[in-house]
Amino acid sequence: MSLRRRRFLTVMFLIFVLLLSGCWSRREIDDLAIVTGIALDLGPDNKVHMTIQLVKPEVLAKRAQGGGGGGNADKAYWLLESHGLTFVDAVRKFNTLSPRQLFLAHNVIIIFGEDLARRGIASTLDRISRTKNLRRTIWVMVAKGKAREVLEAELEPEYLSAVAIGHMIEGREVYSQSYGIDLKDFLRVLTGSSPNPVASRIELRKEFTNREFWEVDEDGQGEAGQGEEDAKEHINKEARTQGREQAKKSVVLTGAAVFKKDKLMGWFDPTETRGLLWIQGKMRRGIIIINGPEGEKMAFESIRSKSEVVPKIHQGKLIMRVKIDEENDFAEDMGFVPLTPENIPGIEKKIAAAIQKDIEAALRKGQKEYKSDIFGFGAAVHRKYPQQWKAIKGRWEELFPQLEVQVEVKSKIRRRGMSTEPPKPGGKE
Amino acid sequence: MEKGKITARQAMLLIIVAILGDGIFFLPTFVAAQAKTDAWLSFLLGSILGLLLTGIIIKLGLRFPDKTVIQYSEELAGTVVGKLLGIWYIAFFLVTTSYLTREFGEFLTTVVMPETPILIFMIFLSIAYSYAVYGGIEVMGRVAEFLTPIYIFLLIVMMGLSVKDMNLQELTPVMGNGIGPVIKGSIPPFAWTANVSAMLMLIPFINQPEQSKKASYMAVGVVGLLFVVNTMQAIAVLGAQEVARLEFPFFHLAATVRVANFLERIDALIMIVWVTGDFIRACVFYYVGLLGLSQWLKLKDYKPLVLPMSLLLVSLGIVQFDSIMEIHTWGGQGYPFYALSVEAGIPILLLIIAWVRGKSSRV
Amino acid sequence: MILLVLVVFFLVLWLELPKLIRQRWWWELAVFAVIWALALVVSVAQIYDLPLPNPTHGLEYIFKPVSHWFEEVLS
Amino acid sequence: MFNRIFRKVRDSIKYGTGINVSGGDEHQSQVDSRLDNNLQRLKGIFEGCADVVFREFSLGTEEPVRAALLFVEGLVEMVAINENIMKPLMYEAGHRNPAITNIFKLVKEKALTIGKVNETTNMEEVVEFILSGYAAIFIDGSQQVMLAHVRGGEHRAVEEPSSEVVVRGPREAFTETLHTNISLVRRRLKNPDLKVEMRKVGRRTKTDLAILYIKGIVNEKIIREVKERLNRVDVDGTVASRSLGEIIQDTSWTPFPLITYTERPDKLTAQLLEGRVAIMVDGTPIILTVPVLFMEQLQSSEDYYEGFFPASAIRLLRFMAINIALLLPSLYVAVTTFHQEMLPTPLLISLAGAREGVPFPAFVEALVMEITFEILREAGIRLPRPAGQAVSIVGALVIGDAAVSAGIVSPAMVIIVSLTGIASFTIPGYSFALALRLLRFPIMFLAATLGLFGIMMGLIFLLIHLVSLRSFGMPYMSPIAPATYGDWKDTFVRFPWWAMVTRPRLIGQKDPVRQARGLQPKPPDKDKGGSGNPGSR
Repeated sequence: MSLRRRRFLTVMFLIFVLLLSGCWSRREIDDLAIVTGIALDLGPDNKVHMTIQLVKPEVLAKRAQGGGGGGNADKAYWLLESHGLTFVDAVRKFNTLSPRQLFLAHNVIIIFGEDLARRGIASTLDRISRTKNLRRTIWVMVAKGKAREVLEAELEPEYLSAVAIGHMIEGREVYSQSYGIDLKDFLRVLTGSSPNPVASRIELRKEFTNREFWEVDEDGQGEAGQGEEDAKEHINKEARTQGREQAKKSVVLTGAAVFKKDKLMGWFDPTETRGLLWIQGKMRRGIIIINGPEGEKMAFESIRSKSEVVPKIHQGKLIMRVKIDEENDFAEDMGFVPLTPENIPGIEKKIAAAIQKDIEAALRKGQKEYKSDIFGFGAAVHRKYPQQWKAIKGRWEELFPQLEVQVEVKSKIRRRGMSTEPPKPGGKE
Repeated sequence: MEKGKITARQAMLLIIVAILGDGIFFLPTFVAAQAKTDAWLSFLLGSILGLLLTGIIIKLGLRFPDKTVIQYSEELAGTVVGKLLGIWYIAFFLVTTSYLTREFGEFLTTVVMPETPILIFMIFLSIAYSYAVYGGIEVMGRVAEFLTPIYIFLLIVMMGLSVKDMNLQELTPVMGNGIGPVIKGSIPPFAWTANVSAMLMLIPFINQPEQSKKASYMAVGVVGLLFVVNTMQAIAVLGAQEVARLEFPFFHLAATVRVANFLERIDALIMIVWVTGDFIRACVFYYVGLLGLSQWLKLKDYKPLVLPMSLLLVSLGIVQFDSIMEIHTWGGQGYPFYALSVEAGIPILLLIIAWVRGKSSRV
Repeated sequence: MILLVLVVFFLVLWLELPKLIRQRWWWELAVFAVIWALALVVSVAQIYDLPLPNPTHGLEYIFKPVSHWFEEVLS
Repeated sequence: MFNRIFRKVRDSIKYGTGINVSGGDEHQSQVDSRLDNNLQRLKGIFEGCADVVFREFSLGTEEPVRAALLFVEGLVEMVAINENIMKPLMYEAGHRNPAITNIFKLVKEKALTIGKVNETTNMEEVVEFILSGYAAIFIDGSQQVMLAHVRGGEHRAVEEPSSEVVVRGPREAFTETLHTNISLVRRRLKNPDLKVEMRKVGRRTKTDLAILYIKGIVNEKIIREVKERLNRVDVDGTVASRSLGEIIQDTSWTPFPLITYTERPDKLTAQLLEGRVAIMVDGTPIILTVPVLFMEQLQSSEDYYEGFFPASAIRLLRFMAINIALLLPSLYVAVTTFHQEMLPTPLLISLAGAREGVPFPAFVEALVMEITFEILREAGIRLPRPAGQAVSIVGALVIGDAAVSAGIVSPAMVIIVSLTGIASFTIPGYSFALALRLLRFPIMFLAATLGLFGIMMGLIFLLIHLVSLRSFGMPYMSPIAPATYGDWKDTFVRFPWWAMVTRPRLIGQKDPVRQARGLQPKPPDKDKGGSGNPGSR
């Protein structure tokens, strides 16, 4: 248009050229070492021992093209280990070990070793949350034993164990015997008024045996929970389908790791985990097995649940009321009892009782043994009675183990699947 | 000097982004640090105060629908006081532009490209707003008309995507610590919504000045709504303590989005929101400051000043702060009061004088 | 660095000066020159790490007490 | 600065004033009454012009009057010359009484069987008319010259449009002949309000030019602006409409077309009806229309020949296509070199695997491929049609495949580049598509250095540039910014025709309503029968 405009454009162009001569943050996609999993253990001298799983994209690309004959020769990942005084120190040290630049944004899981978790992880978490590229959607888990071993697990048909574990956590809701939490929620709980988070528990099975994978070593309950039995069955089935050559390392994702503040207190077994999930309202779907009217086993699948934690001050005493509303599908019947409107209320009561048992197991361990308010009772009090909370906040750790908890469970049976009655041999008379 | 005219709607869109621009990124941290779970109440209160201030600003502006505040402040308050008020007003807008330029770079170096020198971002932003301001108010109005809907749409999409991560119980207890923290926390949002005082300079360029009333109320209303919803969401998803702890809560809000294993990590899109928002905000502030300055000095045109002033602002932006910690401390504590002394103080003072002396250009 | 800065500054000069002179806007030219020189001084001082008065600190000096007073009133 | 140099250069070139007839003497430019003098002068003027025919003959038989016929071979219809001029003049005029004093009047009124005959006494005008295809008849003793309209000769017939193809819709395209073109429009607009103003442009070429508009709809400000700008044009000659367009458009400092060029009479008619002004240049089938808006570049005449749902969907598709054409390579470069976290993990891994061993950075890869693609496309256009297709298809396939298997580029890049190329073909406005193809490169450059931030900044600069553009006073980005929501009915989507009651606000503001309201189809009214729409306003 005018002379000025042209000059303006010329100047802009010149400035661009001057500015664009450098490309600061550039890195080519094939120069990246894509990290999919991080494992943190306690190393010697209280250092952080860090293991990362890195993807070999070329191997995966070859597999995708179908060539390469079998493709079992190369692993799709490699592991790197380093020590550092701090998390960042360890991360940066990888650059002395890897020809490619570490790229953390696609990380799926972060696994803490048991020893490190017991020592406390707050400082590590601080560094993680400062790191630009580490997402808050990564899953936080604690390994029973060494964390680095978990990354070595092989989970067919996935090539990357970390990604596979991520999928396992996402699929946990079908069975609901394990806990899953991402970094964002972990931090939210840790900074909230009941700063006692729970993380997933993961364990490496070095070899498959028919032996029970869950060792009831910690409280030695005589009566195994229903869920546990279930889990056993599940594993058996798995063993049958996967064939005999199950000598590979695989992992189990059950139970939960219970923290108090940022320190690991101990483990929840599947039953207790389910109890915790019921209380927190995070239960999605799970199998409940009861003894039916004729003594046979009946299985129900819980499909929907709602929980409410209501603190009440009754005659100057704080009482927690946990109310649970839950709906079931009839899943399986070992006997041949048809469900009728007459026997349903009785069965529903039995389901409620089974759930209550789960919850009580969780409360027993969490409240009495670990004395860790993972259930968020403190936060509930804070919400409902902010003024009183100020007074008892300091003493909460002493108050909590003595807290009276009332559990109310309401169960409903809604549907019965695709058939009306079990297939009784010989048919119905 | 400025022959262009904009519509009231364009002015509204300019003002909306001029407030939201960096506010939606920075403010939740400042506010949550004070009011914790009640941060959203603080935003509500701040926005209501902002609406009250809008009433005052519009009353004053419509008394002189064909003049800018720089022009009538002398008429109202006398030459000396008027000039002083004028420069106080102008300096605020120019200084804020300089802050913005710095902030813009800080965000991008922190979040997107840590290796790139901050100066690059600042220079790019300053070229962009210089170019737009050079084009005049009409160009800015049209840019806003084009970008603001996209901007708001993106904001809403990002908020919508993180709805499923919300834990509404994080929002309770409501006013657990009484109303004190809420009021304390409402100062920064009020200071931001008070940016509507840029209207004092824009009213004479709106083709139907009467409509500026509706436009300003709408702008502050929309902003208030978005502020409140955004803060509620940030707290519900991340927890109040985390919001107070995080450098850019809105960024993390978007970073937690996870839809069907496909739509993940949309945080780079946050950059689009940030860049458009800060760009328009800087445009408005720079334009108001520069036009004000040239009217204050009785220049014939503001355009010759565009480039040297942007050089000055960029270099000042570097000088003003040593670190992002300083920006945050100043932004959360000192700046809101400074802003309010200009944005609320000047219009209230002038309106009182106008009432007392019974002056208006509309006889 | 200093060279780059000078190039940018003189580019600005080259862009704006001819028009100002052609139109004989002397007062505008004066304002332009003052701002330009100020910017140059600040940038050059910045590059050579010379001590500069920080306007933010000035403002902080005024408004910090207000902030503290406010804090005390409401806590 | 450039301006100054240019001005100097321009002033240093002294133009000829075109046809030098008079030699500066005023009365010399008058036609002489003596035929010999006239012929001598004309022979001097047309010296070396072998295509100018001088035919001398006599009128009548008894007392012959000498006469001469001048025309340019090839520009005239020879049949008309032979049958309608020579024959009557040589035979019939002779049978009349030669004693009639005004032989000139006699010839004109009784002899010539030509529809359009002008008279003049000005020699310059005579020369001009001869050159534009008239036959000049000189009669000895008469100062007046008859100019018979016998224009004709060889030219291209009306054919199908080649650059703006539609599946359904009229198959006519403009030709090189101005009068044919005007008639193509006139046939569609049988209305005295369609005004056609003729003028000439070009000192040497004397190109005919027609300004078409519909009085009563067109915004007078625009028509005044067009005339003013055309008056300003002082060039040696204009061969193509584009060169004229570049002189009269608002600014040349933009890659975007500020004038539309069309070769479709139906499109032109529709544009005239919206209140636009058309400028036709003789000798080119491409017609200029002004003012033009950004969004119009995405509209094809096809949209109006399809139903409203498909047409709207296709329009939205094109909208996507321009984004792809402009941004896709830049986004690819930015995402793969700066924002890898944005990609889903499996995609990232497969992209990284595919790039394994590619020696160039993604930006260079993209640049090389894009430039190769542009070269192929250019070659495809320049070559004869059958060869051109072979070159573009085979070239793209072979080079793409070879480059991938040689490991020079990654397969993903080939996909990106071809997608970009194909997307840019969907844009109806050819000049607009060119602009986008051009702008792709600076944005790619920004993306390669600053990632998404660079793209954002590039787009913001582009936006500021676009909103500050004007086409004959109309904001280029209207109706988006400044927004006139009433006009959105024909912007992103195309509403059914009955809903488009008003013309585009800014252009056709003089007579905003274009059709009756309530034309939408209704079920037949049982009481009255028929839909009962008043046909007129």
